[in-house]
Amino acid sequence: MWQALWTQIADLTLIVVLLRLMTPILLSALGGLISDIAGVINIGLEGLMLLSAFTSIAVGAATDSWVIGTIAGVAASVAMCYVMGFFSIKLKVDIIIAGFAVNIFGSGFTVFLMSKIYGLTGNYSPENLNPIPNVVIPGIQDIPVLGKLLSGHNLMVWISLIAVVFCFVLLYRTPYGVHLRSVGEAPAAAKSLGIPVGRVQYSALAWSGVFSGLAGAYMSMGMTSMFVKDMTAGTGFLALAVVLLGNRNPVGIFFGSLIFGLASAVTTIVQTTPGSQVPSQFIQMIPYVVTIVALVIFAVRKKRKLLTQAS
Amino acid sequence: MKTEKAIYLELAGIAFAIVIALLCGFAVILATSAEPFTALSSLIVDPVSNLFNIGTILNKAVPLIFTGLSLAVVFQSGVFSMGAEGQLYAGGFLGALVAVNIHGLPAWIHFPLILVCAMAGGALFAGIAGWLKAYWNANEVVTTLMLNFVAILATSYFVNNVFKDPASGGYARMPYISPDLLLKKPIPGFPAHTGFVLALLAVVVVYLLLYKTKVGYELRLVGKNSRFADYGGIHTNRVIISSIMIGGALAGLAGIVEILGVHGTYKDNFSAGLGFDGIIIALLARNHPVGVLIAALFYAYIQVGAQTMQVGSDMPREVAVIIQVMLVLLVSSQAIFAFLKQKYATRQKAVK
Amino acid sequence: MTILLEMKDIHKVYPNGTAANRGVDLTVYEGEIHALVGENGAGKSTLMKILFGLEAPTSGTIEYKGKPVSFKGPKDAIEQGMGMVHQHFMLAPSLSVSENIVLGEEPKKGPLSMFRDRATERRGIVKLIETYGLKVDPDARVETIPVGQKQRVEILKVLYRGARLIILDEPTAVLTPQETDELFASIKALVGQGYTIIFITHKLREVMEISNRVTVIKAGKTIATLNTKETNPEQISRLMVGREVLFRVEKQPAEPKEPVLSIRDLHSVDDKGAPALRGISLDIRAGEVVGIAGVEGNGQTELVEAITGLRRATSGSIRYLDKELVGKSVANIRAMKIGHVPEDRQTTGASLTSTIAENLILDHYRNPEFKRGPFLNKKKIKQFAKVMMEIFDVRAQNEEVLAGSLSGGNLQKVVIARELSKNPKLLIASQPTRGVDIGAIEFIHREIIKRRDGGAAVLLVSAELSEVMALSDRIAVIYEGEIVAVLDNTPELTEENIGYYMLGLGKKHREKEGAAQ
Amino acid sequence: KANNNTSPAPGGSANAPAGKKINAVFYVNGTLGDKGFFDSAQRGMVKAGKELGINVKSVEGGTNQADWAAGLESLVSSKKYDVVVVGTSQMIDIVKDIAARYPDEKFIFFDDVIEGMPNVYSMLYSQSEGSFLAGAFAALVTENTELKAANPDKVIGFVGGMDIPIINDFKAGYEQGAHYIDPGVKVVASYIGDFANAPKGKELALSQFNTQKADIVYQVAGGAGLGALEASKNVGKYSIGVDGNQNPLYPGNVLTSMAKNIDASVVRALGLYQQGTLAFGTNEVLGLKEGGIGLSKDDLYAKYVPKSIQDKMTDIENKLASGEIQVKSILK
Ligand SMILES: Nc1ncnc2c1ncn2[C@@H]1O[C@H](COP(=O)(O)OP(=O)(O)OP(=O)(O)O)[C@@H](O)[C@H]1O
Ligand SMILES: Nc1ncnc2c1ncn2[C@@H]1O[C@H](COP(=O)(O)OP(=O)(O)OP(=O)(O)O)[C@@H](O)[C@H]1O
Ligand SMILES: [Mg+2]
Ligand SMILES: [Mg+2]
Repeated sequence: MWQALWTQIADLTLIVVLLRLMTPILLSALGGLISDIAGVINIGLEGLMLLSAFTSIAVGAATDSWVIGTIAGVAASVAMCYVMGFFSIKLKVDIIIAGFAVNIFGSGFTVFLMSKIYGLTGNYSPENLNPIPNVVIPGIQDIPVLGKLLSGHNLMVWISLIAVVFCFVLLYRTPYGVHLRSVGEAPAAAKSLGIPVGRVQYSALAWSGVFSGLAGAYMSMGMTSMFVKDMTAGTGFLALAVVLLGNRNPVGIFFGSLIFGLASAVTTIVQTTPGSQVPSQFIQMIPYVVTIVALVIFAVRKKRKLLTQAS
Repeated sequence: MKTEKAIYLELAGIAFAIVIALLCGFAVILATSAEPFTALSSLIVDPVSNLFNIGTILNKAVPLIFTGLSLAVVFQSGVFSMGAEGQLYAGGFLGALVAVNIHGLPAWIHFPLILVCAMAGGALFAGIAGWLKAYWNANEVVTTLMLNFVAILATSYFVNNVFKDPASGGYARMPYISPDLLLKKPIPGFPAHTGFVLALLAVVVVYLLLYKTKVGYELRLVGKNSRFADYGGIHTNRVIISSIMIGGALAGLAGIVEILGVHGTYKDNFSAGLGFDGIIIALLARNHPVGVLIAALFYAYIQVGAQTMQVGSDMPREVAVIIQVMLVLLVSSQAIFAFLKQKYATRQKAVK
Repeated sequence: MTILLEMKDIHKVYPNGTAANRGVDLTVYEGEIHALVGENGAGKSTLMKILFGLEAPTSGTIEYKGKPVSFKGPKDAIEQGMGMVHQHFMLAPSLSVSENIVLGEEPKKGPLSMFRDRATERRGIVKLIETYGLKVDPDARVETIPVGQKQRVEILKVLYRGARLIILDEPTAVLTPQETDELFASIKALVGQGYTIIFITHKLREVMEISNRVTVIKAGKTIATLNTKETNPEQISRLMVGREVLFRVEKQPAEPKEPVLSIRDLHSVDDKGAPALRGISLDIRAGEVVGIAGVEGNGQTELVEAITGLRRATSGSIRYLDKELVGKSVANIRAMKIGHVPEDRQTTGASLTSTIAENLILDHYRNPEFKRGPFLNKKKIKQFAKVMMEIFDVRAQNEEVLAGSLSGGNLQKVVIARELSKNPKLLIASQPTRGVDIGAIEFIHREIIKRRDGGAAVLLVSAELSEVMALSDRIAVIYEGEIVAVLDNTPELTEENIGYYMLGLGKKHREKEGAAQ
Repeated sequence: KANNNTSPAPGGSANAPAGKKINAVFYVNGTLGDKGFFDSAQRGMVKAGKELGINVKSVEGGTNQADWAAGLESLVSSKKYDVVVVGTSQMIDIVKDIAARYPDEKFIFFDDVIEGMPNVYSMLYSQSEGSFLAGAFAALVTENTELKAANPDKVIGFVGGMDIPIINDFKAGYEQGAHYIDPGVKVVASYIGDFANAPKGKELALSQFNTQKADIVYQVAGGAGLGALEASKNVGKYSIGVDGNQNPLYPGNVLTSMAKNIDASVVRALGLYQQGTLAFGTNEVLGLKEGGIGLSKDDLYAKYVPKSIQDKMTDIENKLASGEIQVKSILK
């Protein structure tokens, strides 16, 4: 087991797997981040991803274009967010209830659509889908280490990394970002300066729709080429955990996703290594336990930092 | 006198919300069904049209009441735990172990022992998250979400490997619990089991605990203003841990009551999200125990309605679920209540 | 003088049914400082929120610059040149000072003006700060700066938006006298430049000092508008409260007895871990009031917290009667008949979302007297709360009302009632009258003296030097975590005398080795 | 080996009311599309509706096990349906209880055995037998030299939904089949943890292919397992589908599928019921011989599977059918 792990670290397979696994979590966590920062934490990431995963592959297959498919998936997810905003901001439904509702809806509605459109119930895998491409960098591709490190990843992997930078700039370098932060932290203050609190919150939800839409599209058209009922299988909740683990900022979230992705990648390797005596359930626990440990280490370090600053 | 009016207003608000919700649901039904009236009546009337369905509603409400109470307690102390699901497994598992593996005790000792062990299992498991929060400052949302996975996977391992009934076939379960330990169905032809009585009892106990005891006072105070509680000499950390553990005990009860009332033994993966439904119940109830009772019955009612609608009409499961979601959303709309209150207040003013 | 603003017959009913304004008239001239006074809960803030577009009036008209206006939101008011400094800070704590100031009107750059122009922003703010002499660090996060500076940020926010009519809702409630003086200087400068100011305060001294005219509101109605020069504090307070208010605290000379509290060489650190108390030694005896004077931030807060167990002492001792307090838990300390009125009633002194009764029993719920078997004795608690509300004149419908819906003065009375209800042998009162109306101030002062005369030891901490001088028998001056002087409060003692020590210019130790007379 | 070990139903009473259109309902103890065999049964219902001219309806009970007893009973007690189709071992106790209390209602039970109930007919598919075939097939593939993507390493993969007995029964059969061909074949088994997470199914299969040198993977993970099939296509290796014929999903990569022919058996049972000859009170184990299970041998199979393997498989199938090879199920 250790040897298998080591060889895969050495030949960079681990990194490749890590990047693949981390992308959907990173993207939807960024979505969760923006809504959380604006004080409308979005528990519905899971439902949004499902909605987008289905819409994007359906449209992508029909138009034979992953671009249009992805755009459609994102649009569906954003539209859902506006509905969620209507209920939570306008009708003052508790944002958590609204989020759970979106999850239930996303799971049910995608199956409903699938059966209405294709007469299928469980899964949909279009025959010649044109999926989100992998980016092969011509020059670098053949260089031993660098090639594997940089070339051949899915486009969405790069988009997710760019999204981290994008969110950072959005939150800290644009006026809108300051509005988002103020609305989440001190809505009365923002309101007193004429910032339309409701509208900013709508837009924050919409952003979470954009990112979970991208995550969903990646799951059905990048990681796989199919839609399977409930295929997100809890990714949205993990993303939520990553938002908090990452201390509510884009860079932290990047590292949070990295930790989680790494734990998942290691789990994959351990799970496929023959002769492991550890029961599968305990291996599957690894990412969750690692997350808790990371959280505790993080909290302790924060505390210690405060103390060392003092003396 | 004033509170009485407030209650009437609240009730009026609920009625109003339900009417709107039904109108919306009706619109969806009209759009998707060839037999809208049958569909509507099978959604609204069927669940209460016979004893069987009413009993089913009660049975469904029972675990929701427990998980709802569990989360109401935790939320009242200002902790946003999502961990009822895992605690339910942990508690149910321990309770079932005691039920299955201890023999020869008279039922009147054995049964309470099972409940106590289930509560202990839930509470101890919840205690991990409480301890992490209180002493390591680890965000409870993250820890409880992660610990849910840990509990589900660990119990799954044990029931599949260590405590499996060899006769359980394709899906692992423990050996069946002796019938005299199970919750009875006292009324012939009425499927409700006595777990509902336990749930009512729990509502009363939690109500008393929260609003009439020292512990409840401290717990709510910490939730409302922990700095004030600190200033008043309350050990906030201890209170937080105990509230999470009380919540865990209630979640454990949810698990064991479901096992003793419905499943007859511990089955792998038996909960299917009861702990998460509890979050919705607690929020709908604004964390009040009596509200939890009402919200759980309402939630169970519309869940059974979704099922009877599927049986009694041409509506597919998914549409039924969507209508169910709409009902929940509209009934929890604060804006509708505020609107009514304002109307009322301005009218009062005008009268003066 | 031209009329800038005219509000006529304003009514406001809040959604919960509270009638906060029931016919208020207010006329403000261009270029004046117009003071608005009234008891807690009279409806001042509500009126200003209506003016600023934050609340919609139930009825009434507003004319501004001769034209009727109706603002849909603060944005409209800001566009019309109004600015408001709110009673409670309206700041986002994790944002920087400059981010807070420019919020909503950020300088922009880049394609489609997408990005913040932080250079311009900084320059603008530095200039603003210089122009008005309101010193703050533009890059500091708001949560890290002291209250005085926060107030400056609030004013800078208003100035940044180029407001000509500035509403200041109790800006001095949390300021030290020095800060107040600085603020007044700025306000006067602003008026000199043609700005108009509406100024809400409970301190009539400030009204007299700075305003041109004053409007008195009582129970949601305008009682009178007077020229400041033609009136006096007595008249204003009579209009406000409806009776005579004594500005002097009536008290007999103290008859101090045995020491109740002896602090020796006490050290402690602040929240960031920096030393805050550096060897405090102080005695307080039964039957005397010892006032702590000092510029805020010199260790007052930490001293009070150390005594009450909320903060760990790094060394030294605090003896209370015969017991050592250092190392004891808050619960233990509170159980020893030590009352503590904390400086911030909103966050520490009360739970706003709990009922008055729940706030009142904070010490008593553990008491067997208030229990019945395993349960709290609801009837007893209710009765107790009723009695307390009666004695301390807490004005609310009943004891089930949420503390958060009380006005500042009434909330403070609840806190005082709770802390005095345990018959403390030692009462620690921090800013006991902050933001409280004159009627309530009179009442609270009288209660404190009553306790002293009953044999309690009182430690008073107040940013209000006049309050310290009015109540204390001895005054300990704190500077950078040390007691630099302990002065007897004789009639000869002046504010200047104390100020000398407060600024750290001299030391006068009397209690170093327990040599308290 | 149809072991009609229970005495025949008393008087064959169990039959359709003549002249009236039959109402049949399928109670899904889960949701459709969750695991392949519900869909397969559902296909059977639809087909029966069309071909036999009976009224069919499906009701999904949802994934909460606690709902199933009440859900099924509400169908039965409504008296709207002549016959109820229901399956999986999770429903055995519930069906037994309800069948006893509603002796006039008829039940067709699939995927496990219910004995001793005069109004229940049950059909069990020998999944271990089918998986034995899959295992033998995989072992033949990994050692094959004609198939381009087969490597010399004797490693085959198994991707399961969850580490639970029903899935492990597939795994046990698979291992027996592989070792029947060559005891030296190594079986790498991984579990996804649910039946929905297709990306994870894919990731596990990829890892088995890429780093464990497996060249063929057998998926038993419902929807999640489709990811494993896709992985075989992405890396140009092979896979074996499950539950129905999944060969057309990735032709040339999904070489065959272990199909449980629930649909056909449901149609058959309903047809017999319509004719009045379904033997309630009995049960049948539908193995290879009875057509209950088997490898999908369609055109794609003929096209992509080397002749040598095809022949060998036919040989093994014969031995299984004749009872020469006995497969041990871990469930019995
Ligand atoms: N948002 C609100 N909803 C309901 N009632 C409110 C609200 N805000 C204020 N009130 C009530 O309206 C009345 C007037 O409040 P207001 O804040 O205007 O008083 P104030 O004169 O500013 O008092 P203070 O001097 O204490 O600041 C009070 O009784 C208060 O409790
Ligand atoms: N919805 C509400 N219902 C009841 N009261 C409210 C509501 N919203 C706000 N209030 C409270 O009403 C109070 C207004 O009264 P007031 O201004 O007299 O008190 P305050 O702001 O605490 O005064 P002070 O600054 O003098 O302490 C505020 O404290 C506010 O918290
Ligand atoms: Mg005010
Ligand atoms: Mg090979």
